[in-house]
Amino acid sequence: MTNYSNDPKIAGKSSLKTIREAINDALRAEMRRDPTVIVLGEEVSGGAGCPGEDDAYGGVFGVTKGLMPEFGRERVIDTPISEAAIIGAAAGAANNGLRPVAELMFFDFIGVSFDQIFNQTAKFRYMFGGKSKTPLVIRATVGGGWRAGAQHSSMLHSIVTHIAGLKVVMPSNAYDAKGLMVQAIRDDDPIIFLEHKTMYDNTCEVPDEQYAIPFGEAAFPRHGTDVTIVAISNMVTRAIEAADILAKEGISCEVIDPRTVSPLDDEAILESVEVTGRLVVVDEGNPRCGLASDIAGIVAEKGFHSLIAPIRTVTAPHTPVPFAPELEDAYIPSVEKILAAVREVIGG
Amino acid sequence: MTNYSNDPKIAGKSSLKTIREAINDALRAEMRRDPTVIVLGEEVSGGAGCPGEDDAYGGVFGVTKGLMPEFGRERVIDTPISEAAIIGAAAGAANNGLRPVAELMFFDFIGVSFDQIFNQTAKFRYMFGGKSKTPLVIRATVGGGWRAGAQHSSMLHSIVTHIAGLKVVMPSNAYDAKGLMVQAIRDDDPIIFLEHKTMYDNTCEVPDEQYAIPFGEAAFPRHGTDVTIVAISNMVTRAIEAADILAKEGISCEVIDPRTVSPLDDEAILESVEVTGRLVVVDEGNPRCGLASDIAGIVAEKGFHSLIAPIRTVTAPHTPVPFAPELEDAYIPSVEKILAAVREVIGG
Amino acid sequence: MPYQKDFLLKAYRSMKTIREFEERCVKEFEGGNIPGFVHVSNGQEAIAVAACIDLSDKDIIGSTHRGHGHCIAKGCDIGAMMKEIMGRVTGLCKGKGGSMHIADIDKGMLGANAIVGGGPPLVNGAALAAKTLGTKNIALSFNGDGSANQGTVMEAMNMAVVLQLPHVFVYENNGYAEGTAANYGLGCDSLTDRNAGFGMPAECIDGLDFFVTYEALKVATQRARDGGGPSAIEAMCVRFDGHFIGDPQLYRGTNEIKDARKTQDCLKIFRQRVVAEGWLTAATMNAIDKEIMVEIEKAVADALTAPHPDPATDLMSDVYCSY
Amino acid sequence: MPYQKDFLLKAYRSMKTIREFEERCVKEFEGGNIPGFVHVSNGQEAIAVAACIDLSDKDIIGSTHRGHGHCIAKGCDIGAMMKEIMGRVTGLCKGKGGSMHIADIDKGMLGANAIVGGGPPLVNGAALAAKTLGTKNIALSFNGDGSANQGTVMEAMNMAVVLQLPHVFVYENNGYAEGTAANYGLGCDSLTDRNAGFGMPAECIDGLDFFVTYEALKVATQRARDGGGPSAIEAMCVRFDGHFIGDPQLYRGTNEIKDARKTQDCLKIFRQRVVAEGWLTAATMNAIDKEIMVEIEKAVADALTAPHPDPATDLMSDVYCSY
Ligand SMILES: Cc1ncc(C[n+]2csc(CCOP(=O)(O)OP(=O)(O)O)c2C)c(N)n1
Ligand SMILES: Cc1ncc(C[n+]2csc(CCOP(=O)(O)OP(=O)(O)O)c2C)c(N)n1
Ligand SMILES: [Mg+2]
Ligand SMILES: [Mg+2]
Repeated sequence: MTNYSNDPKIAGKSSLKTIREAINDALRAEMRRDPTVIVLGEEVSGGAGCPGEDDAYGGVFGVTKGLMPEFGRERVIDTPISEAAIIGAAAGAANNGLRPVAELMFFDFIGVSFDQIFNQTAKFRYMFGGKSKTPLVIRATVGGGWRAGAQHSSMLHSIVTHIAGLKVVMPSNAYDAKGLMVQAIRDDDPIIFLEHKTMYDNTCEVPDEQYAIPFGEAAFPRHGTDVTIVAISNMVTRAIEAADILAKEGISCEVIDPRTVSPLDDEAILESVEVTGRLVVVDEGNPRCGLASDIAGIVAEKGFHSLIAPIRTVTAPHTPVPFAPELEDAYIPSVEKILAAVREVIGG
Repeated sequence: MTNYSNDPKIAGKSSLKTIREAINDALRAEMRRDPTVIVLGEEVSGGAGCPGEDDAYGGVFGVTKGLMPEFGRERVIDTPISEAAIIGAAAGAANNGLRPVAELMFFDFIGVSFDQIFNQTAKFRYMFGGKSKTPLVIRATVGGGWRAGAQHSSMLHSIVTHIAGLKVVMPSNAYDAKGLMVQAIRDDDPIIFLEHKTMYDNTCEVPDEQYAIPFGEAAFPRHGTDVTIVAISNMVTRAIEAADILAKEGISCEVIDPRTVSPLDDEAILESVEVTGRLVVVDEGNPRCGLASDIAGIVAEKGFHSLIAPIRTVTAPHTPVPFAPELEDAYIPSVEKILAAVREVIGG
Repeated sequence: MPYQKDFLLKAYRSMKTIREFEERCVKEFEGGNIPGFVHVSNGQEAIAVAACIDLSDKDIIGSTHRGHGHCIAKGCDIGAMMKEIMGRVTGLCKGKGGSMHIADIDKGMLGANAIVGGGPPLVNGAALAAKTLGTKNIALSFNGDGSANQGTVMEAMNMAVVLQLPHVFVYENNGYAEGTAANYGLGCDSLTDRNAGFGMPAECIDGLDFFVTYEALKVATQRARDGGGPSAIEAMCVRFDGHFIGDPQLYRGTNEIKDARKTQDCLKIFRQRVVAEGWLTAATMNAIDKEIMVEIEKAVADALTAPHPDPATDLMSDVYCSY
Repeated sequence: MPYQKDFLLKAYRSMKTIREFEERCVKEFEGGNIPGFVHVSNGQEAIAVAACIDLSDKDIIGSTHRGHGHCIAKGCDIGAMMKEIMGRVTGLCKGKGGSMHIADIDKGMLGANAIVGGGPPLVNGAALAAKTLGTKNIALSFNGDGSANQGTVMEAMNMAVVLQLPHVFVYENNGYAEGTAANYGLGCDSLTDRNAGFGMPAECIDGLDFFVTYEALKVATQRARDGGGPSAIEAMCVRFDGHFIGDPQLYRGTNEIKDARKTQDCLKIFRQRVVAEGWLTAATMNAIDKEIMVEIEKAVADALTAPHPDPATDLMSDVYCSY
């Protein structure tokens, strides 16, 4: 559990909040501020049509809890299990005056809704010659660690990063989660907002006020001069842990958390590599055509002359996510693997 | 229009064939050989239920023409417009004794069928602990050049390359197309077989007999020592053209056509870079988390010490595919851009 | 006279404009002036016009790959349309969309859609926005007999009922999906019965008869506007041309198209009716025909000389509002 | 006696095994011995067993996230199942699948499916293989009231009709999809009417009554086997537990579950009927109960001591046949 926030600029009142609470905060305050913000998805409230309590779930991870009681079912909309129709409804509404926040529950469900995401939502503006905007946030949980198996544990951020027209946001801590969600809702482009399911209870100091963190600006949870470690989402915590261990051995790591992978703050990465000459990229996603090799490729192209050692990527293997705990733990990049990669690039 | 085939080993009778004919050949002969091979998709025959001629299309690009008259509607199955159901039917049948070749018509339609591809087909074997096999070929056209706009011109091979459990095949000429299709049908894993829509009429010598080209073995349409150019699908033709121009200037390019991008023959690439020290990767796909940066990343990691210049990737920009011919032509990597990239790495 | 003269003139003009626009597209395509895949909608004009004639620019339609007619019926400028279809920078979408992705948000035209079944989920969204914002606007999607079998369309129907969205689902049943018969692709005997099963009022009508179609649409549209939720209308019609321009259409019956053009032409049926009823004269309509020919001639001439996009500025723009 | 004694014993044993297996899963989950998300099916045993009892190993079923009952009904070994659910290498899927992806191809069990609506398209494929190969085998998919709204399911229904596939669609309507009422998610008044709209025989039956369910399934299965194409059966039933183990179920009515366990328990209903009819004695069934408890005890004990997978060998294997 990380307690770190990256470069937080906290003024005024703040309190220790979980990522779950931070996102809920952001949603609630934006919904209060702007009546065109709506939330829709399966169980975002829960209990629709049921004999028992309303707002029974507030999202299966509880992130949207309490929104329905405050804003009503007209703005917090439980839907049938029809992900394509959910995304379509959100995108069509976004083109017509609303700012929907649609939930996909598990990002693994892009499979049944991918056309609406990549062929419709992402391409509207371009196909229409710039004459439309689609201010839409698609929230979803990603990642392993819950022993949820192959169809509920994927990352898949690399797939949406590939798609022009989408922005992809992956917070690593509560402070960023709030600020990035505020920006996502206010942003005029379609946003994929990915929450790692193992991180919801992670806490840090989060300001009470609303604040927006601009996209495409990396955070530097650790500064260092020997090796640059780029890590994303839940991997940031592990990268920090590795960096702190290495610091004791006299190896100075710069940990970069891009926070948004599209747009990507490649300048921050390139500048850091200029100093360190060494790059390790850590990502829970699969390796082929993934974010880690994407960043490696960018640096091999634009930062080649800074490099003094091979780039190392630390990713999941080229396999689906296994169910058994031992296998899943071996699947997800560990602190040990990050340590080994750093030592390798230091050595080599 | 390329007339090249890469390392063809032609013994016995052969004739000049288009890629369309070569794939048709492969399908027909495999269907004759093996009664469990079936073809299904929209308009794979055409004319179902209509008053006029049967086999009216034979696929919208005519690739499956003539199969229905020979094998009947029981084995060449026209379907409703339900891509998820098409892939599902093929995958379920593959698990139960058939070897289906399913057509997606345009690979852009993975959007409406992606779950069946990546969560079902690709993961069966792993989730079931190795106790199943899914010998399935998904054929689809990819790429621009037809002025078909944003929703009918994408490449998207990088997305399926990201998915563990799939193999991704992208022939660049008729000789390879036939041999790779034969292998695809005989292979016990699910195959994504991507045909670039501008290449169907490209011809080369193709043997009459059936032959299988193993996956994961790159071809070398040009041998050289100064720069390694890795190109895929339709880009191979352009890379060869560039290489031939550069040869006249005294720049010796090795052109590598991986033919299958998953599995990828990274050894071939690494060995070549060991000699040349320079790498240019050419791909019509989008740049972020795409095949070009994937290959760049692999070489930056495993072949770093061979490199004497920055890697250069030549890809489409981070935009959807535009409709207007001028824009589309500028979108697709050109021979000029390949030339410029090679000159850059030679210079720098 | 049950219809205002202006209304009849507008209906006729709109239908005839579609007809001539489409026929001209075929010519220009064959002449090499239009790139890409083009699907024309001649023969189906009555449905497009009947569906859109009463809609405002704030009412939203979602279209299909066969979208020209819907655009024209919704009031898009045919000059800007022709430029778009020819890929010019002054086209409706700066030449980036083309025939299969033509759109005009200002006119409430949310886009053709090259993905079969891509539209209805989006049109639900437009309807949801109208409902949430309380605007009383409605939304309408065009669908085909073929697209009816796409899961996205069926999901959209169910969701429209669940959320009681002001969404009219129009199914243009022209008997074909590319070269596949509608009654092959549709497993059911009646698409309308299947639609009704989703829990919305559903009707099957003669889409060649403008007036029948208009009356059915009027009821469905009003229901949506009054908060009565979605409806489905299946309008039977005929596709006069190939699936795409250049389609050899081997799958059609001998003389099928020739006969249809004679006896199943919605424009002829309209003219016969209004003349027989004494609502409009042939001369009036002939005069409109002439005007339309001039307009289309001008649209084509303008488009042919319109500037092309410039890759340096136009390729990379319009992907994001900001990035 | 309209049923053979062996048949009745088999039915009872199978249902009771499911009940006890599921109740034990809850306990083991709560005891920390089962990782992940687990969805149990107690309360719905009659449907699983009625659907599968006459099927051979060559007949294929496709299941859902709530798949344990279907596995047991189809003849999967409960020892190997418990090992799988506990993530052991000797489990049905070497511990790689888990509860949500449990499968047993040898038994014709094509897998649970953690994607709602993921199964029916695949089951069409199994049916297509049977049809193409002329095996006379059939295929059967389990669906929920919630999954009925997934586009993939509706596409699969239409395609099954078009290709006349031997596929029986079973809808277990337990009134809920997670915490959403079935009659909220389904816009229509009757799922069965909607299913019928697809052009297949459709029926709604009391899924708490094993015999009613069995007779309906028998007709549908025979129809499929005889080349008569697909059918849809909606079986009304009750979910005794939460959506997943640990679900606080705030959305359910006061005493709803308690009452259901009393008056809507398919096992009790079965026992009452067979005793009343004089087909089986309580003593016989009580004896079976004891045997089952022993078997389950053994399954759990074996699973708890079964070996774990080894990342060194098991993480990277089974992705491809060859790569
Ligand atoms: C998802 C998807 N599948 C297939 C196609 C190819 N395609 C384009 S139009 C069409 C037929 C559509 O038939 P219908 O809905 O009846 O419309 P019509 O062409 O008759 O207007 C097909 C199969 C596509 N564009 N998108
Ligand atoms: C595509 C997809 N969407 C959503 C979910 C989350 N989910 C799992 S089960 C379920 C409810 C399914 O309801 P129903 O079909 O009635 O089956 P039941 O749980 O009642 O057995 C949902 C929404 C999922 N697993 N997959
Ligand atoms: Mg049609
Ligand atoms: Mg249910």
